[in-house]
Amino acid sequence: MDKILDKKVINYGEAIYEAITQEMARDENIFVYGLGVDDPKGHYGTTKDLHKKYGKLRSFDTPLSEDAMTGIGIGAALAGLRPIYVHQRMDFLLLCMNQIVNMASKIRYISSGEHSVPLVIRAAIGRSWGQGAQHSQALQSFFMHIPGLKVIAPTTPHDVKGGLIASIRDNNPVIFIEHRMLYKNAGYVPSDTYEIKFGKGRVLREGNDITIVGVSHSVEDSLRAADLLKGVGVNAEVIDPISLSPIDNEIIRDSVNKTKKLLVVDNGWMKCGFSAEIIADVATNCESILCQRLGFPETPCPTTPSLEKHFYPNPQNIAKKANEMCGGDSEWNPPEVVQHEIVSFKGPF
Amino acid sequence: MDKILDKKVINYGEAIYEAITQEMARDENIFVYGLGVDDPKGHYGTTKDLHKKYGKLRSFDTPLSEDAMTGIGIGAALAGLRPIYVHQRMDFLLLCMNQIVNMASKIRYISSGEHSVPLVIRAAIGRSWGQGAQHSQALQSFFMHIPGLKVIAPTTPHDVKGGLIASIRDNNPVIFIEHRMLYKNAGYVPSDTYEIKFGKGRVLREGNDITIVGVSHSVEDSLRAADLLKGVGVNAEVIDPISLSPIDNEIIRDSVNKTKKLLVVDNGWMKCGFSAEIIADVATNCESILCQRLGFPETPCPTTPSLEKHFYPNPQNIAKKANEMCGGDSEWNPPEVVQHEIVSFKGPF
Amino acid sequence: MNNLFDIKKAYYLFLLIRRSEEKIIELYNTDKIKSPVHLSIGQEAIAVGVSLALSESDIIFSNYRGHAHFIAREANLDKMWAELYGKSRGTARGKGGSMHLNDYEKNFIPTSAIVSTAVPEAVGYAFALKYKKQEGTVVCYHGDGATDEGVFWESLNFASLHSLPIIFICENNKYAIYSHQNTRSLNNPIVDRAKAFGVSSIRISGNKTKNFFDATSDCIKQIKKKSQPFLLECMTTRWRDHVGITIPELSKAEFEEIENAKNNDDLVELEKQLPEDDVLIINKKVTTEIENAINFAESSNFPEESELYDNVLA
Amino acid sequence: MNNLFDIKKAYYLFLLIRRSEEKIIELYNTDKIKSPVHLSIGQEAIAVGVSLALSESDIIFSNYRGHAHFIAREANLDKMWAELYGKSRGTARGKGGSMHLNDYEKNFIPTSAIVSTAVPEAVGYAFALKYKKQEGTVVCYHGDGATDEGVFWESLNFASLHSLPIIFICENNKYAIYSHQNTRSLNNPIVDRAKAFGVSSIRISGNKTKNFFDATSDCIKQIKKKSQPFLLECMTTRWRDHVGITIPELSKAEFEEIENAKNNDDLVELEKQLPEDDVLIINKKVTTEIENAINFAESSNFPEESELYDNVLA
Ligand SMILES: Cc1ncc(C[n+]2csc(CCOP(=O)(O)OP(=O)(O)O)c2C)c(N)n1
Ligand SMILES: Cc1ncc(C[n+]2csc(CCOP(=O)(O)OP(=O)(O)O)c2C)c(N)n1
Ligand SMILES: [Mg+2]
Ligand SMILES: [Mg+2]
Repeated sequence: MDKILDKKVINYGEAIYEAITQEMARDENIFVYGLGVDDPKGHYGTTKDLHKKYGKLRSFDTPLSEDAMTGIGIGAALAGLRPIYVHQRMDFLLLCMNQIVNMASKIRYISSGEHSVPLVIRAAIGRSWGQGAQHSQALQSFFMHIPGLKVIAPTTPHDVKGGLIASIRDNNPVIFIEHRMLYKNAGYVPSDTYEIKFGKGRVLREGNDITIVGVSHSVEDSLRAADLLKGVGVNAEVIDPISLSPIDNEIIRDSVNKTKKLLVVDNGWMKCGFSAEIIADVATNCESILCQRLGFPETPCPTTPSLEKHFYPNPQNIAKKANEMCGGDSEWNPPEVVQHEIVSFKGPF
Repeated sequence: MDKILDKKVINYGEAIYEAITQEMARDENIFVYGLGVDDPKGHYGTTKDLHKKYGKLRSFDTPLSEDAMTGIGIGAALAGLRPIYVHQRMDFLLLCMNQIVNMASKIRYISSGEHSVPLVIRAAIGRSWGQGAQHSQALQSFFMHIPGLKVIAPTTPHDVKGGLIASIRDNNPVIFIEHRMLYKNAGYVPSDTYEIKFGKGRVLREGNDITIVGVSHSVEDSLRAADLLKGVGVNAEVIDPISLSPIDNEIIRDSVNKTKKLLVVDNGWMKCGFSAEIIADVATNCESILCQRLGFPETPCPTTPSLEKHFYPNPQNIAKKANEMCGGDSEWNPPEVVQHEIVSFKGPF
Repeated sequence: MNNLFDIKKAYYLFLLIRRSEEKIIELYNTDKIKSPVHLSIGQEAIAVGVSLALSESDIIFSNYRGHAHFIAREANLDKMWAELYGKSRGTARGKGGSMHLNDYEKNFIPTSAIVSTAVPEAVGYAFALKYKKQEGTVVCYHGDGATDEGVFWESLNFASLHSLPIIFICENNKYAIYSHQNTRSLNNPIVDRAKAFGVSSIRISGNKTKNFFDATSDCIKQIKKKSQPFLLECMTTRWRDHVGITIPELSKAEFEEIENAKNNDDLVELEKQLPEDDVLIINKKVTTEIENAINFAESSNFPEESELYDNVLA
Repeated sequence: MNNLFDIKKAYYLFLLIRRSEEKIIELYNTDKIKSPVHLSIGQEAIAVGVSLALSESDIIFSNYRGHAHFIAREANLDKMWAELYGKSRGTARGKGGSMHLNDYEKNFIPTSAIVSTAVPEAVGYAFALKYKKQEGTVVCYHGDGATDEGVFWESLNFASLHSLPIIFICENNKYAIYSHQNTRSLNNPIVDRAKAFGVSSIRISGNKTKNFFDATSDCIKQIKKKSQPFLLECMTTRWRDHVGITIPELSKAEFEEIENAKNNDDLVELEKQLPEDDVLIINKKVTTEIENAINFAESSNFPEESELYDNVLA
């Protein structure tokens, strides 16, 4: 799996694996731990058999003690190691908030820069197959809120590899947000190691009529919505901020100054969420921009498919909202778009 | 302390005490617990001697086990009790996030409404006397983000009494946010019990030139800023939302539709914070409003007074920013205003 | 509280659990059940033994692996199946799935999918019973993995400090997903830890319904005399994967353990102790009840879009 | 590692702590120190005894009640005082205060003001030492109240599971603020709990520097032979309020306990064992060092506004 070619098409999960294994080969201070990292499934293959390759000290399973295990990562980082702590679901980070917010984000500050905490916390957002109230939360805004943390949520295989390498090499605590509907997405990925920059977003598709900003999996749906919009003559510009903290406000401001319209498609609840922040920045820094947002409705996530489909924004309602903002026909009903990563997903979890 | 007159001037801390003792007398299912609630200081007097008055079962100290103690409150609430859990600092809620977010906010939902969780979690925001990085955080946005929670942050003695009574009687988990610089503030408070409504804000001062929205202690400073602005001919309208979730977006929208200018003075970090939410709502629902925000800079809170004074928004810089937004002289330097609750505060904590 | 072990009832409940979960396995590949299922096959004896010792006024806290606890409590099977199907006649009107079963009438509290997270709730409920001087004991099912969480020990500490009427039923199947107990703690028996936290504890080996029944009955008897917490570490074996319907990828030794457990299946032992007629009748009853439940689920509607916002706030 | 108890040094460090904190008391009402101070007066013997047993390569984790640990480690007293004053030459350039002392050179890790929160960090550091095959033992000071937190037990479990080189120094002053241990747990000694979590533990009564020294030396010796965690439950008495400089509002019995402790002050005992000349010299040295430190603090500037954003991110 380690053969280095110049480039190849691999999927998001494989790109994560590649980032980790290449970095572990480079720096023996890097270790990977978390529930099930060494189990036969290896967290969607992203940590599979690392313990066989690098030894049990460098990739190990843990007791279910998320709170302490976070502190243990911080302590190891203080001692010069570079831990990567893996979580099967972002919801489990709720057990780690004290360590992340009260400790990881503040140790550098209270030691006037003498210590730093190069800890990467990987966490996957759940969706589908009845994840429901406690396995589907997308809590990026919690971490964006806290100074002293970096937050990144790459969408493509390219960015997830470069983003993870950048996170591992960064000397700050990084919350690295994955999405389980992205693991199978394939794309071109350089075989060598490379970093993508924190604080740099990407225009994934250019357009003059409206700016659509997604985050994590909702970037995918925003791109699909842009296709739908094309069909009614609306050219949407789609932006993936990739890095959420620091965030590339400039790329969004530049775009909305051109399109004069901003639709933020959140991948979480909206109140005090990612979308609130993007809109607040634009509202305070740009003039006369029509702003709207879509995101999770103000309810926990239902398990039944009949309601789950109304819980998440989808390509059609993104397109519909954007079209309305552009003065299009409010009666327009965009055609169904297949979200292959979602319909093809079978449990059991 | 229990003599009922029609009205009287008492302070914020006394108003909290009065709400609790009156409610405890009314309903024996109410109990109060938390670190130090029965100690000689009784949490700024708000819980003082309740254990003597109502017995040790109804007001008790706990082991330092914030995570379990939250769950224990939830469990007691499921059984029909009405617990009030008291925290000396809001920062300690970071140990309780799993219980609050994964459990309290979702049990009603996953039981299709058969269960409810009438739990009140009181938490004080710290400030002054070197509270620093871990004792000064104002994390309201975390709770505003989560469906299934109510959040309230009263500013006046009147509202804190009515707000606490409303919270105790509410059948949902309520995050009740206090501020330690407010406990000594005095005001007119009815002696009887009464509730203030969730989701209803208050215009504390009317004006046509600009809308200033504060939250918790920053409402005080916003009022002081309004005084300063008066001196340069600017009439600010100051709004205290009181209830943060649900929040009275209407009262803010109505005001900004009149003033066309909105300055949100946050009492916490701004990214994905309270101020982001207020501005995002206005930006998506009102037209052509000039929006700005002030809040904590993106850093942990320093302990030294020389930097702490630059950490918090203050009446002068609120007034200055508002004046600028109203086209006033950007060179204006408002006179110093004494924040008596802050300068008079002596430690040791 | 029951002192007499009712073999017939035990067999019936055991069978109802086993056949229900086998039915889930049978149907799972049709994708009708779009919910993570954590099967109890192999572990049923605990739920059955414990439940038979309880009274109506007792309170049950369980977890994502809750089918057995739910069924053994004689909670509403129809609603459980409807919930697995995501239908509006389910225990959470389709919004909770297998990991969040509940039955208000049976004092079966909505379960949590976050490990150990309902343990303090159970203690809080027991506190409320004592506070209100109300009859009843709380039963809190949890796994061995749950004891890795700090909140578990905070909860036990509070339960012993306040002498609360609660029985922690530790279903020790030795695994948390694929992680064996030995990789999670150093040879320190859970019962010893619990004792150090002031909770009387015993380990029950053999995975036999009757033993779990006896131990639970005994705890309840003692709690009635004097309110206090207990922990029963119930040794057992899970035959299937942690989640889903597959067979776990384990080492040879571990496979043998499962084979061994299968050869000591208490369902078979219970059956042996009953007259053939009873066995036939019970089997028929079980088949019918499951069929009815599935029909109930199949014939129920999915919730409407209008229900999306229901029951978020009171 | 030191095997010989150096009374002179012990007396010096003890006195330096005692006089420093007495100076804080003296100055506190001037409001020059605008920082919550958690005094160690009465508890100094632990910090002194433990520190004397350590080597340079050992690592110290402490907490908000950290003056004694900091001074006993011979960390930078000038910087500590500047930090109390909120000055830019302080240990955190004035941004941390008394609750967040640190000294990089002395391996004195920045302390936390959230109870028990640095305990897993200490374990993680010990893990790193083992990982890197680096010499050294981690010492983790914490209070009795810290053992109420679940994370404490999660941390001990991990330390024993991985046989890490760490000594947990439990400063048991019996109180968490005003809460006596009896109101927080049911008569279950901390050492028993720690043992159940696989950590060898002993309780040390009497509050004597030498005893703490001996016990720590012994642990270090054993750790050098075989990496493993220890817990020392060090019984002690805090003479002042939890925070600030006042005398606690306690019951009569509790007052008597404090009076008793004062009559057994190990500072006095140590002094008795030294020649008068040494005592004089040490007293002078201590006075000078504290005076110098206060001058250092007084003459230092407050940080400038431009420093507000410094050191948030690397
Ligand atoms: C806090 C938390 N961490 C991790 C998980 C993922 N997870 C679900 S079940 C489980 C294993 C729990 O093991 P145990 O308590 O022994 O119960 P069992 O599944 O064996 O019945 C894990 C790790 C979770 N749901 N919650
Ligand atoms: C998580 C948390 N909860 C509560 C507090 C408030 N608090 C500060 S110190 C303390 C008492 C701790 O007692 P102990 O661990 O015995 O240490 P001691 O102060 O006696 O040295 C408490 C409750 C806190 N800082 N952190
Ligand atoms: Mg298990
Ligand atoms: Mg103590």
